[in-house]
Amino acid sequence: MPVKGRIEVNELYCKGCELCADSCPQGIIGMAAERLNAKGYHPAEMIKAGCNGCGICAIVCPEAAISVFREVTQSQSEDKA
Amino acid sequence: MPVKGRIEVNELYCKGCELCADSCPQGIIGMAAERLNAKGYHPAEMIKAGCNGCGICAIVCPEAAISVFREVTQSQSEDKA
Amino acid sequence: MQNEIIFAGFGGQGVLFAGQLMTYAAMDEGKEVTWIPSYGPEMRGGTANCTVVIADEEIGSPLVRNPKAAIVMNLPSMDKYEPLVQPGGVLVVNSSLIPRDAVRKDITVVRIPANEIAEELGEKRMANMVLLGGLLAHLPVLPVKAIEKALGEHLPAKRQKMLPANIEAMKRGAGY
Amino acid sequence: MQNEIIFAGFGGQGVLFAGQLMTYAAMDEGKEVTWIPSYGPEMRGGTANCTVVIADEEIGSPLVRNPKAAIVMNLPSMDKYEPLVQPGGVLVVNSSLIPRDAVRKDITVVRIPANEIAEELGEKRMANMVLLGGLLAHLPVLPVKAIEKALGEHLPAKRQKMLPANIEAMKRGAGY
Amino acid sequence: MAKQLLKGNVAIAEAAVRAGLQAYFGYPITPQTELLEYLSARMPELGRAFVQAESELGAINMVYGAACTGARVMSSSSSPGVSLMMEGISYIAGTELPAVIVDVMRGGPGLGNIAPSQADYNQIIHGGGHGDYELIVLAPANIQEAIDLTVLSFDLAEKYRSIVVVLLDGSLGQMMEPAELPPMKPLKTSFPEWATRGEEGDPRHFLSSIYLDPSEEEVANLRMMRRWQEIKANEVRYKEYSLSDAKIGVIGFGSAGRVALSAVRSARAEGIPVGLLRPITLNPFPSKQVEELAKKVDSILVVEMNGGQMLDDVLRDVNGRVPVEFYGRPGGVVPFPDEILGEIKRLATQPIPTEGTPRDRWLSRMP
Amino acid sequence: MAKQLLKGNVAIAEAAVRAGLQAYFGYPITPQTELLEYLSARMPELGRAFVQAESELGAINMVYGAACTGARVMSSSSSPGVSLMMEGISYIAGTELPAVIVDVMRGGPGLGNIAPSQADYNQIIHGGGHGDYELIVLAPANIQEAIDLTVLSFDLAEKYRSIVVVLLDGSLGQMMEPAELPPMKPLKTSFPEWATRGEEGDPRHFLSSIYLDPSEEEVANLRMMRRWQEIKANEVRYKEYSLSDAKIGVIGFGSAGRVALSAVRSARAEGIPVGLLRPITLNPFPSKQVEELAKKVDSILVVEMNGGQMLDDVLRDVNGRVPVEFYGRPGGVVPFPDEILGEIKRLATQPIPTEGTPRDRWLSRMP
Amino acid sequence: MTVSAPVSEKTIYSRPESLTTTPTHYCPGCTHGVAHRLIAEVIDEMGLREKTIGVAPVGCSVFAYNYFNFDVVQAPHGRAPAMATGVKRVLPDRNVFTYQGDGDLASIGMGEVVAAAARGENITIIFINNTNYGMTGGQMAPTTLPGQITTSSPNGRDVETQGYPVKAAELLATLEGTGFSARRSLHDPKNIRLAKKAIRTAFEVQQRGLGFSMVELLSTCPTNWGLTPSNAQKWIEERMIPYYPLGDYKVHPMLAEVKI
Amino acid sequence: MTVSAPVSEKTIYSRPESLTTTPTHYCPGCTHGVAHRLIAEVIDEMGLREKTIGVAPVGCSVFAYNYFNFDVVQAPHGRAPAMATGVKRVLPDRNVFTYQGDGDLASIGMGEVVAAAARGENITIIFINNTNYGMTGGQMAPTTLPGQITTSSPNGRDVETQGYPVKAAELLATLEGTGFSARRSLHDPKNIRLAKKAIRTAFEVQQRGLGFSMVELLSTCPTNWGLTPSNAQKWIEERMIPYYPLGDYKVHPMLAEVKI
Ligand SMILES: Cc1ncc(C[n+]2csc(CCOP(=O)(O)OP(=O)(O)O)c2C)c(N)n1
Ligand SMILES: Cc1ncc(C[n+]2csc(CCOP(=O)(O)OP(=O)(O)O)c2C)c(N)n1
Ligand code: SF4
Ligand code: SF4
Ligand code: SF4
Ligand code: SF4
Ligand code: SF4
Ligand code: SF4
Ligand SMILES: [Mg+2]
Ligand SMILES: [Mg+2]
Repeated sequence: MPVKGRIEVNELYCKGCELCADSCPQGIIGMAAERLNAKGYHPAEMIKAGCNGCGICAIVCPEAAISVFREVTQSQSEDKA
Repeated sequence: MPVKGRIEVNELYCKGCELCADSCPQGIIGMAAERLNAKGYHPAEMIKAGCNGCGICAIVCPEAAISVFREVTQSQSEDKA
Repeated sequence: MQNEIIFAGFGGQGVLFAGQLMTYAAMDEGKEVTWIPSYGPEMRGGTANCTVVIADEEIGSPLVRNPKAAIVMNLPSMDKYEPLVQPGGVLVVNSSLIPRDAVRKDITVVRIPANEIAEELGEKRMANMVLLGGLLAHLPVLPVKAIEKALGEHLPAKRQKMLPANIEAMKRGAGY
Repeated sequence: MQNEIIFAGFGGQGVLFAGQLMTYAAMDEGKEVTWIPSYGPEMRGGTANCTVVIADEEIGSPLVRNPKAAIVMNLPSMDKYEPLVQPGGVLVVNSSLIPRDAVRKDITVVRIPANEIAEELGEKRMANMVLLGGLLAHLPVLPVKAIEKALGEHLPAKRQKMLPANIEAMKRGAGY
Repeated sequence: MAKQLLKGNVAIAEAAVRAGLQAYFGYPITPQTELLEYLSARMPELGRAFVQAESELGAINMVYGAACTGARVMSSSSSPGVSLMMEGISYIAGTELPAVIVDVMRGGPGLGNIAPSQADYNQIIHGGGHGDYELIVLAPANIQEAIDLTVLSFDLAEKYRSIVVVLLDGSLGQMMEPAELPPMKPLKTSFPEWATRGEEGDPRHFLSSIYLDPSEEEVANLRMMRRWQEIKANEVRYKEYSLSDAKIGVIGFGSAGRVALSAVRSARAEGIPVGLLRPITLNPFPSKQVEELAKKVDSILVVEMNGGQMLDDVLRDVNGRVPVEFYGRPGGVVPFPDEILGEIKRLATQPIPTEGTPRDRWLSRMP
Repeated sequence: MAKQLLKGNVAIAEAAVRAGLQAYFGYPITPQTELLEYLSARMPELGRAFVQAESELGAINMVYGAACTGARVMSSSSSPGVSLMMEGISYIAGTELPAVIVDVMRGGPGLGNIAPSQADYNQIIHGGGHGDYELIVLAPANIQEAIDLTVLSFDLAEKYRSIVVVLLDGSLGQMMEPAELPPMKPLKTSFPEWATRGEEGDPRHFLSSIYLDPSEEEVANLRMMRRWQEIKANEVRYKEYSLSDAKIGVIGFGSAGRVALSAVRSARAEGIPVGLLRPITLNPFPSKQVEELAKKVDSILVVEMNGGQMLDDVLRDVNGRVPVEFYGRPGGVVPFPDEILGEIKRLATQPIPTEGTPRDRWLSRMP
Repeated sequence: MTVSAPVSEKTIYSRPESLTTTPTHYCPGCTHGVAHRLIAEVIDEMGLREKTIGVAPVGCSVFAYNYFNFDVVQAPHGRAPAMATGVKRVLPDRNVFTYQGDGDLASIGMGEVVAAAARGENITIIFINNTNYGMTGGQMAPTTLPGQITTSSPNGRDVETQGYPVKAAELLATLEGTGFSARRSLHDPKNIRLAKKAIRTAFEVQQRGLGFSMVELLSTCPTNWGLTPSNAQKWIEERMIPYYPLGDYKVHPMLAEVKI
Repeated sequence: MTVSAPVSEKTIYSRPESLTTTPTHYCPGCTHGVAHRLIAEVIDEMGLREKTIGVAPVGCSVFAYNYFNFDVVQAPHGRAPAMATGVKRVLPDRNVFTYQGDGDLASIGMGEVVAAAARGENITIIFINNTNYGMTGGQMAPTTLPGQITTSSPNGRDVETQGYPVKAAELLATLEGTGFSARRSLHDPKNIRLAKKAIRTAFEVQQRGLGFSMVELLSTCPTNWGLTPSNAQKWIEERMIPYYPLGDYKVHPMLAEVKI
């Protein structure tokens, strides 16, 4: 079963440039059409499931607005031990 | 019989640097030991015969002080004609 | 006699262009006139504003602390300029983007839903013209015809077909 | 009381060094003193000169138009400074290189074949010391001993062995 | 020609073109950039030389070279860029060449900001470069003046073999006013004798600012100083507003002068006998006019968009005749008319203080 | 320590070393070069930083960077080189950093020559760079003063977060006099809070001259101007010679002041009541002293090795109280005492003219 | 939609400590921000934050001091390498770098950067090549491509009168004092990763005292190019890279053994 | 002894017309004079004397305007290429060249010469590399050899703190606007002949509008090197040439067909 991940977009920094959305292999990022942030941009958000925490969106984000997390399954944590 | 040539050193320019003397293949240039020019240098002069007008001294002279001449023998002038 | 009008809003709302139109019109009317923009930091974006002074004699300062009138197209501009308009002056408010009412009672406040009207007329970017129409209705410093002439001469070629719509926009604004 | 001496000649004749020696000596004698060279064009060669002022009180100008004395080591310097020496002053002439006599009658003129004397003593470069000796004989601003001490302290290490010869040179110069 | 609505920077650029500008060398800097951008299209279109230099240092030395040919040449910049031109300016002045430089001043010192300022008055008027030299400095207060003075600058530069600086602040560069452009002058076809143009048959010339022999340099310096006396005698320009019966004289140039004019009008409306002297040539400075003013008014108010620079020249010329007060806004702030009106009212109603210097008194009044 | 016979350039270099100079950045130029050459051996020998920069432009910006660390830093140059530093100087002033610059002036404008001159007075005192800023300027007249003022310059620079310029002419750089050097100070080990030193645990700092908001720039400008008032109140330095009973006051700085001293002495010997005021701080200028002098003498003679630059500051401070005359030698010429004596005698015997300006009258007397 | 966090998860990426919490003023999608981020990441990873002093230029990145969470000084236009030299000579053990645009480094600042490289000055230069003068509104830069339209090359850069683009990485590689000179691009994830490696290498060169190090980064200017952020990235790939080949132009031999 | 002239003889060499009759101020044996002579010969041979404008630098050759028999202007230290650009842009059909020393071109003037080359400015640069600042008394130049003692590198140039020599011919060859970049030496007759050829080529490049051309000439400074003129020439051969290889570093393809 595929790795599960998620991202958090800090709307303080996001400028809705869409580079993350363009580059997400899973195509699960979109701009919040209805919402504007303080700077007046539609911020990025996850629009569907399927994030595997690959981190590519964070790599392209010019504003360092994205944090990426990955679920740790039992096996993995054992590997650690 | 070897080509004959001669040089004229313009003492207005000569600074007695000896570069011409060093480079003359015939070794016939020396500095006039007894004479000082207006600038206070011992100027270059021909100290013996044998100049063939090769022009090398003029090529190395930093002051463009040397004029070089070469005798034109009959044959040469005929070649010209 | 001298009138000063400040145009203020977001970059892209056409405040500088509206101001220039008025300046051209004033010039054609043989008035003394100055147009001066706020030129921001050496970078993009942010808010924009310009000051237009129209007078009969040589104009001194192109900038004034207290203008006779102001057109405000967004909330920050409203907050900044409402307090500065001269008593008895005119404040034209783009109610489409500015929820709050004006607090001043000593000035004429004209609220116009400029964005809605402009979209009705099929071109968002005409909101500035709607508000300009509103201004001229309450501060008749120039005949509307003069502005229409200026529009004809200075509307970018590719938007010339929008000329009638622009004129209509002013008319609609004048209705408030 | 203030005395000014100009040292002048070709670069390489040691006029600057002779002036400095006198300056060191004056300093050791507790006098106020200044030494100022003519620093020529940003390039080599040409003539060199320096002015030494020795006084009992704070020195004003380090340069003077009319020095009390001048040591001239070549003809151009003679031509330049003979007219400038104060009436009653001293002109020390290197007769080895300067054929002509002085025209001034109101100054003490000392002609010394400095080059010849120096060569006799085995070192062309001591001509300046010969002339310095001549100067001090006719303008006793400083005791010869003071100069000798300065010589001892400032003659370049490699030339220290020449110290006695230099002292001898001054003595010979003093004879004129 | 009919009036057109023109932005200061563009108006100056086109005026220069019509005055016969043959070569322009510049580097981008706000608030001057539109001038360069306009010429980047206009000059090539006319087959004339336009070079965006590697820097202002490059630009001023390209101007130096081009000026040696006797052609009409110009550069433009703003405060930090102009500071980089100081060596070149001193060389051009020392070589006695005609050239025009437009300086659209911004807030400083250092990087500062890009807002309108007059804080480079001293740099431009009192020699930012080394050595004894003077620059002719013209200070327009509106777009029409900017055009007219730009044209004049080329004529003065050639007449006196001098650098002419058109000195304005950022707001004049950025604002629009109706103004009339002059007709197009043809490019020069005859050139001064001294020009180095590599012309067949011409005697060879060289141009340099070097005078290795100080006495020769002194002769050159004196020649230039005497030429300057001539300039001072012939070229002083200024404008007076309601000074005839004034008891208070306001002095300000450029935008500060404009703002002061508004204040003077309001004050007059309130019956205060005040007038304005607006220097147009900052160098030569209208010393005589300031002196005359000092003889008839009771007090003088100097207004600048800086910390008090022209003030010193006014004090020198007032020479103690009447008290002088100063009001300035440094750092890129443009004063509003009401601030100056307040100062005028103070002078009209309160005894004029005399202790301390005008600058000290101003500082004590500032927040 | 005993006196040594020292050349001006070398004396200044060693004095700086003993004052704790940690980094020097410079570029060769006559008549300053010995200073750089001396430090090229001395600094490495002490394990301190010496860099022969690519240019004066590079040098002043290296100084800028080094000054950000709070260390004692210096550069030195001569007229054309100093002109290239104007942008950097304005930035350093705008960032309020301490730094020392030695300027050994030569004849100009342009390439000019390498002879002694004072023609950069205006450039250094009245802001050669852009914007409102002031530099502390110290003008030695002999080698001992050059040493003492060099040491002082570092202290003043740090006390007021200011650039201090040691301003002298080529002859002072080249001449030798007996003088005493100060003892060696250790290098600094504690640094101001504002310094950017990348120290573990320090809060992060940044240093810049940018104030994008004009009102913030105005606050910074006013802060610096008020600091300048403090400097003007505390740091004025000058020397007076036989002024007590003088009826004629001579004013001159540096070498011109020295030459004037000789003339004053000769005049006194002839019974002329004349004295000398020699400003040591050219900025802050001894305005009070000039004012006091103007109150007690009948006339003032300003002597400079230029075309009359400090003259304007004297005129401002004399403020019309007494007539002022000027005598100068521009272009690298050093006046002889007898020339100045002649001027003093003229003032003592003939009525002082009042028409025209002192500069105009001087030019009319010059060949 | 949002996904609730699982019981246990690990952080793959979070904002680096060497960036402050101040949002940038850069236009949306401008890769100046990516360059800032990479520098911050590298400095975090090398543990140099507390001993780093950055030198900001004049250009859109003039405010870099607001974004970097370490000491920063700000240089006159083009003079950053000289200013960095001043800092480095007083504090030789600190990590000193400049951040410069193409107008700043390749036009007005060419003299200073070449001299710093020739001196083998132990500093690092991060060079942002966006083919124009961003801050002043998009004028031609030395790096502007032939035929490219800018506000001061309105008919497209004419190489006959306006010259040819300057290739800084190649030019600086010719100087003996240069320990590392490379060109990378910021237009996609793969290249961004490679850019970060190069930045790491540059700082390693400085830490090892191997001389002058420079990384040229091809960067977008969507605003002045008149392109969307993603089209701007394509423009780099299609237009810039062919003219500005990516790669290492000078690598100090002693770098072989450096593992990154 | 003197030889009386024969009845008929032809002149093999005489002072070129492009030199004035003013004796130079150069030190005895200084090859600045040779460089002047070669330029004058080439300009005579190309018949360009009356349409040439030279730009003199600040350096020992500051007085070049006294020696060249055509129009000359004199630039601030290092700015000759900018000044030449100004002249050339106004008078594109004239022959414009600068004559610059190594302090002038490779130190303070690096920015201007690189920019001129990048612009492909149609001017010629004659660059005199004598490894020091001659005029100011022999300080270190960017071209000073490692370990070489000068008045500002009294312990010999330490490459660690004072950097490495700049190789101008190689550096300028990297720029696309450069049509010709070569290095020659003035230390013996053979090389002097080759130097003259290169100068000719450089002017041909300009005449054909092929862009920026530069000839670097290794030149002696007997005075500051403390050597006799002839030993100074040996020093070039033994010390300089190994470090500064002679040769062509950039040759415009269209030069192939140019016969000189
Ligand atoms: C001496 C000087 N000249 C010009 C300017 C104006 N200026 C500010 S930024 C800039 C160019 C910036 O372009 P670049 O270096 O490419 O940086 P970018 O904005 O593209 O990142 C210029 C010319 C200045 N501030 N100082
Ligand atoms: C701005 C400026 N800085 C410094 C100088 C002093 N200066 C005159 S010539 C020179 C160096 C000349 O050396 P180089 O260019 O190698 O020419 P060379 O004399 O060796 O032929 C310097 C530094 C100056 N005149 N102007
Ligand atoms: S890349 Fe970053 S700034 Fe752009 S939209 Fe995504 S999160 Fe926002
Ligand atoms: S971490 Fe990978 S999968 Fe998840 S959103 Fe970002 S790019 Fe898409
Ligand atoms: S080379 Fe020329 S200058 Fe030297 S000695 Fe011979 S002739 Fe005289
Ligand atoms: S021409 Fe040749 S042979 Fe004759 S002197 Fe000159 S070098 Fe010697
Ligand atoms: S102007 Fe260009 S470089 Fe500057 S911030 Fe905007 S996109 Fe980036
Ligand atoms: S100092 Fe050197 S370069 Fe200058 S003239 Fe003398 S030998 Fe030639
Ligand atoms: Mg850029
Ligand atoms: Mg050299």
